[in-house]
Amino acid sequence: MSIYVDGTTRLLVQGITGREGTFHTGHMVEYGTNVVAGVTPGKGGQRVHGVPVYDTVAEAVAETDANCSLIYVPARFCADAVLESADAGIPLVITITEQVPVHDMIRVTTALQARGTTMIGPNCPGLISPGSAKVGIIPGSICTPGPVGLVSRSGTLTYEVLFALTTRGIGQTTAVGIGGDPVQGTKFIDVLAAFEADPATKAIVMIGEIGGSDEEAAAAYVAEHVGKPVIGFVAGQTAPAGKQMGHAGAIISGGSGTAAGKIAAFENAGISVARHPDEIAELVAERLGAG
Amino acid sequence: MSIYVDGTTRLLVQGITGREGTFHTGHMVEYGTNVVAGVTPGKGGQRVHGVPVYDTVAEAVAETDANCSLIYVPARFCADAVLESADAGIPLVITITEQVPVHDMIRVTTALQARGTTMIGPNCPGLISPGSAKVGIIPGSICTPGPVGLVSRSGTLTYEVLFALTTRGIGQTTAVGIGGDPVQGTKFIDVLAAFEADPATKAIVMIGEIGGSDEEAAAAYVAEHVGKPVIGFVAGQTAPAGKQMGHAGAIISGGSGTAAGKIAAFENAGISVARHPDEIAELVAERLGAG
Amino acid sequence: MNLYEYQAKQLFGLHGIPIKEGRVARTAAEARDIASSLGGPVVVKAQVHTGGRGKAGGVKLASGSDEAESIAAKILGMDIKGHRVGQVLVDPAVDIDSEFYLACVLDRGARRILIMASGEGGVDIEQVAAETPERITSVHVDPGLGLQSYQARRLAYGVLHALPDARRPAFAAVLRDFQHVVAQLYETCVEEDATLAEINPLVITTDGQMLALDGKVTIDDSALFRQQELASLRDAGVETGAERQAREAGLSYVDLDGSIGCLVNGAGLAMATMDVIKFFGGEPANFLDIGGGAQADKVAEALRIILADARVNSVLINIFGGITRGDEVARGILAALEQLDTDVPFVVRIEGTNAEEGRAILADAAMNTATTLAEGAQLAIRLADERKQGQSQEVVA
Amino acid sequence: MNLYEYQAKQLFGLHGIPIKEGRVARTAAEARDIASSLGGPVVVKAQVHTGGRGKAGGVKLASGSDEAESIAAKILGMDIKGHRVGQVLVDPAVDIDSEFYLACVLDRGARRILIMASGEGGVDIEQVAAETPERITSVHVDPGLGLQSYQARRLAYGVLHALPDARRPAFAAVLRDFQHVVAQLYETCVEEDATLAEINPLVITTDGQMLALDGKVTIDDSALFRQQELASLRDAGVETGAERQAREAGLSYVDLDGSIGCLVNGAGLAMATMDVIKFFGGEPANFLDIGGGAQADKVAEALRIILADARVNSVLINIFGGITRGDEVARGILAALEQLDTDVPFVVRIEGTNAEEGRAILADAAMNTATTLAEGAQLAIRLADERKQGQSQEVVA
Repeated sequence: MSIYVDGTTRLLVQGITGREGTFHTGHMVEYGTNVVAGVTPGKGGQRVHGVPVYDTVAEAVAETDANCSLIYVPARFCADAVLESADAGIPLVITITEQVPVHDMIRVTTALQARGTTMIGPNCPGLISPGSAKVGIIPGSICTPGPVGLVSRSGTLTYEVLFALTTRGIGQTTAVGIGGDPVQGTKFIDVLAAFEADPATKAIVMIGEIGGSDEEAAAAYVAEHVGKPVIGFVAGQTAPAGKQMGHAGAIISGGSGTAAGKIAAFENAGISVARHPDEIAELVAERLGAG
Repeated sequence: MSIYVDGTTRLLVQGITGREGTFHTGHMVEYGTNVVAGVTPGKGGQRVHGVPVYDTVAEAVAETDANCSLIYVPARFCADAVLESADAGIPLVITITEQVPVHDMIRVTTALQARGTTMIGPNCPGLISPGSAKVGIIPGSICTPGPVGLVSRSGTLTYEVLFALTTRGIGQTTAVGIGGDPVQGTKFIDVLAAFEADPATKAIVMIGEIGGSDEEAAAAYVAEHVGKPVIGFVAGQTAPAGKQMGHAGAIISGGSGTAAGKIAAFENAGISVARHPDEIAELVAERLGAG
Repeated sequence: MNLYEYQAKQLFGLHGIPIKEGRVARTAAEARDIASSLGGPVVVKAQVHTGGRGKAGGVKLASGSDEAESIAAKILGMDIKGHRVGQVLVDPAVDIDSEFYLACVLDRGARRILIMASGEGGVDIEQVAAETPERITSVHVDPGLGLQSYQARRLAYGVLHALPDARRPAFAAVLRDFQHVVAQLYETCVEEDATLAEINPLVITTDGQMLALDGKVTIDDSALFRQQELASLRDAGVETGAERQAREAGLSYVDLDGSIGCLVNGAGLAMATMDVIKFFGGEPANFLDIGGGAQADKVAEALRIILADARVNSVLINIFGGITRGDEVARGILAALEQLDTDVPFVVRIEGTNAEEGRAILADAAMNTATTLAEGAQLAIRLADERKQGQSQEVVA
Repeated sequence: MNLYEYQAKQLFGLHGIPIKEGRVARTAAEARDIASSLGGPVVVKAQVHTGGRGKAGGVKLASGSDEAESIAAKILGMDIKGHRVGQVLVDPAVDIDSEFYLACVLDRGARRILIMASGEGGVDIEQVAAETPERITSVHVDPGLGLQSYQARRLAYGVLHALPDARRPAFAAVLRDFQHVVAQLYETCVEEDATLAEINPLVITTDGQMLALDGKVTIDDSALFRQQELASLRDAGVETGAERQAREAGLSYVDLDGSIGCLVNGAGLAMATMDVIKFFGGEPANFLDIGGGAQADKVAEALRIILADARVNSVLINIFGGITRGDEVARGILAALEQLDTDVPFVVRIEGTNAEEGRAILADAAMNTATTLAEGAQLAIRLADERKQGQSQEVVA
């Protein structure tokens, strides 16, 4: 079992003919993901790794019944691409593109609410349900099927943790990167709810970072609604205030958004907090053993 | 029983201090409608027919728990007034104002969908559930409680028919004027569905007019979803093509929207069609007797 | 409010849609001057608010200014489907490679603007919709988001893929220009409060340019308060005198051919009143809706307009008060009768808000009254017939 | 990207928000000239990207140009919370009746712009929110609709009703002006791609005018591609040389005080790498995120920036490839090492996409490698310590 994507996922890749789109489509096809279509305006009729390319998402959906879209287009075209998929009736859109303007995402997330489309991202690594579908850029080689659900604001830190889990022999139901931007399509609590509802998921790893208050909201949600063991980590414990650490979202401002505050919220909610990433797998093993 | 408004309706009047707002508030209070608040910016603290006036809808709702709003503000402020009520959480907004720009109503109806607020109007006479609540300008004196539901695109033609029904001793559950504009918050089919679901309504009168294709859509709906007897009339059988007959919506253009087409659609759906307004009450009596 | 072709195209031009630089002429001499300043062959086009100009001989090619003058002389004053031609547009002639259709139109059912595009240009789009709907591509625009690039692309590729192979290269070469025109036409529609903004045909010229060759725009009358410049474009020429007078008084009035004047509040009731008159064998002289909440002066003005029509042999006043009040209407009737010396008989029916007060005010004026619409209509028909016969007898006597 | 007060207020002025006509000076003489051209008393205000200027002595009233010059001389060059004052704003002095707070701020949780207003102006709004939240009125703006009039009214009446009786008349008199400022501030926020647009204080002067007296604006860096004019306002002065160099190379870099240089892909992993170094007793010299999909030249530039910092005694390269590929990173490392002659030891850890290829490329370069982050961090700490000791010994020797 898994959340969001599995063997029934019929993936469409927007920006498939670009450098990254082509490269990662290859990896997804190789992993076994059912990539049914690609879209690049003006490149309709081409093929990339055997996947047919269309000029518009509407055509691609009409021809292939795609039910999930993955976005690699440049930042300035990103909002348009997300809305194109939503309007074509695609219920799940994964947005890898980074440096997307915040006001674009304000418009898009509001529009998606009315359309019932879920967006994950932007500025995220996508997600993977090991053994059945990889949608995005998380390396398949570091994952293996198993009982742990993982959700993270960070990309490469997620890989780090997946690698440690897999190395220890602990597999995953699904790993979801929600992205590090200030305005995200999907938040921690959405993914926590999905993991809580997924019978195959026996423990949940949540990787936060400094900035905003989503970790605090997630902690409150865990305390009230999540019965499964949750293991947490917060990156940026040593980050200075007022300096943006990479992500537009990762900044301690006005005394809020600190790692200390988030860690305290996690602990108050009964979440096991790792002191550094290498400890996460250890804590997962403990909680799984206990559970 | 009735639809949309009844004894639990707590009415707020936007534009209550204007000439029409004040006049009709008096009639509604006299009729027994529970008018709990009025709103006119800058006139907060005043009273109109004993009804307290507030500067904003948010304040009025906080103080009075109003659950229905009636709009008399001038056309250029109408969109803002509807959205103000919707944002304050009011689930039903009745818009009397006429000559509201079409593009304003395009924006507003889309926004209301996302907020779950129902708008009736604009350019409508409102509605009345005889004996319990009058919301708008339909004269209470011409109505009486009873088994007939009435829905109409026209204002005064509605009064004509209500008067005829009442004179004949046939009462009404609710009479709803949906307005004659091209873009309406509520359409025939919405009201037909509500009447079909209302156990007290035993027969339905539907008064259409030339222009658009809502009567045709309603006829298809009746054929498929309405079990109760429906009596119909279409105004404008003698209207020339290409000339706008009062309402912005009442125009035969490009050969579509004719009375003949609508009457045919009604007849095909099993709706009893009156040849002129005075026949309507007669047909209702027949169908009620038969039913 | 409908705009003339030349006004529609000026609007397109203001919004960045490519148009030809022609100008409008009211005389043949003006047409000559314009043709000569443009140079080369021109097209002289009748400016009227109706379709089918071409078939009626209202659009002609002229090789130069001499011919432009003689053609304009023929077209000016021409009657096209009841519309007198008062002005012609003189546009540079264009070599057309292919024709397309593009329009933003209010979709009442969807409550949104629908953008339709087709490779079948220069023909009646309703016919295309009926016969070959697969040749029309359309998108609805979310008013909160506005037109998105993907929607313009979808229209562009939709048109492209529906074209026969031979026509594809020419359109493929201007795919981006087409998307630009789509965006600018939608901008026109929203910013000018249009309920219709149509380019038909939108052409590709033989030298590969996109061009709006003919256009039709309908402006929402309710929005004219914020479109002052457009309001000033209203062309009084197509209205009858009575229609203009009524519009200026805030009345909704349409001239008809019968003998029974109608004064009614509400469009639906006004139409039903016409219907009933016809049903009982009479002929309405007009549609007249005094609107909601009309006060006495408006009612008086309405009566003046009706009585100015010599064909009117009786007047049926049908008022069912809601926002309109019976007493106000009654006062308006008395005010009008004080000023106008008329022997045209009146049938008055007032019900609803303040109806009793209204009837009381009229009680002394010794008017014919009716309680139902059917009764009122039949009475008005009889009175009109009697007056007509009386007049004939007078003439005979 | 944060704007200075004077830039923020210029932006407000462009969007129709009333501001004073002061100008910015980089020398005391310039301050004198501005004060003398303005006439009358002025306020000299340090322009720095930090709060608490007033307490730090960075804002002073001057009675005329002489005093403006002497005050500017004192303020220029002053250090306020680690920020050197390079410029002062010289504004005409204003007689203040009362102060208000108004801001448009990104509400990450709601995914919308939140507009907050309060009668408590000129103070820290977070303190007001904590202690007297009833004195703050706020509305969220639907991006599809934009700010509606009722929302501006709601803010206006919310502020009015929360004011003590004595302050109400002055605010009631400018209620419409306030609503206008709300609308224009929201316009500023959206059109300039701001995530914060704050006026604090927004004042009513003793002669009843509304005025934005101080302002703070943060522009979304991701939107600078469409805000070219704003991008040019970026003040290089507040960045260190390395930070500017990194930004220009498209790297995300923050200078820190430690001895271990970090080169990481991904913000989260970069922060975690810092955290781990600190956890094991080391001190990171920087935060450096090469971003997703970095190619060899970017990696090489990143190494150049790190090695230019003399405090760096070891470098920890931690790459977990996703969109970034291990082989590209490895090529970048080799390219940098070819150009730079350095004895700083490297610890390299590469996992994920094309990690094996990357490790193969580096195999010949005889580098320290690690398999886990903890192992890599501990090794980098040890190597840095050794090198530091070695250098000390060299110095001693």
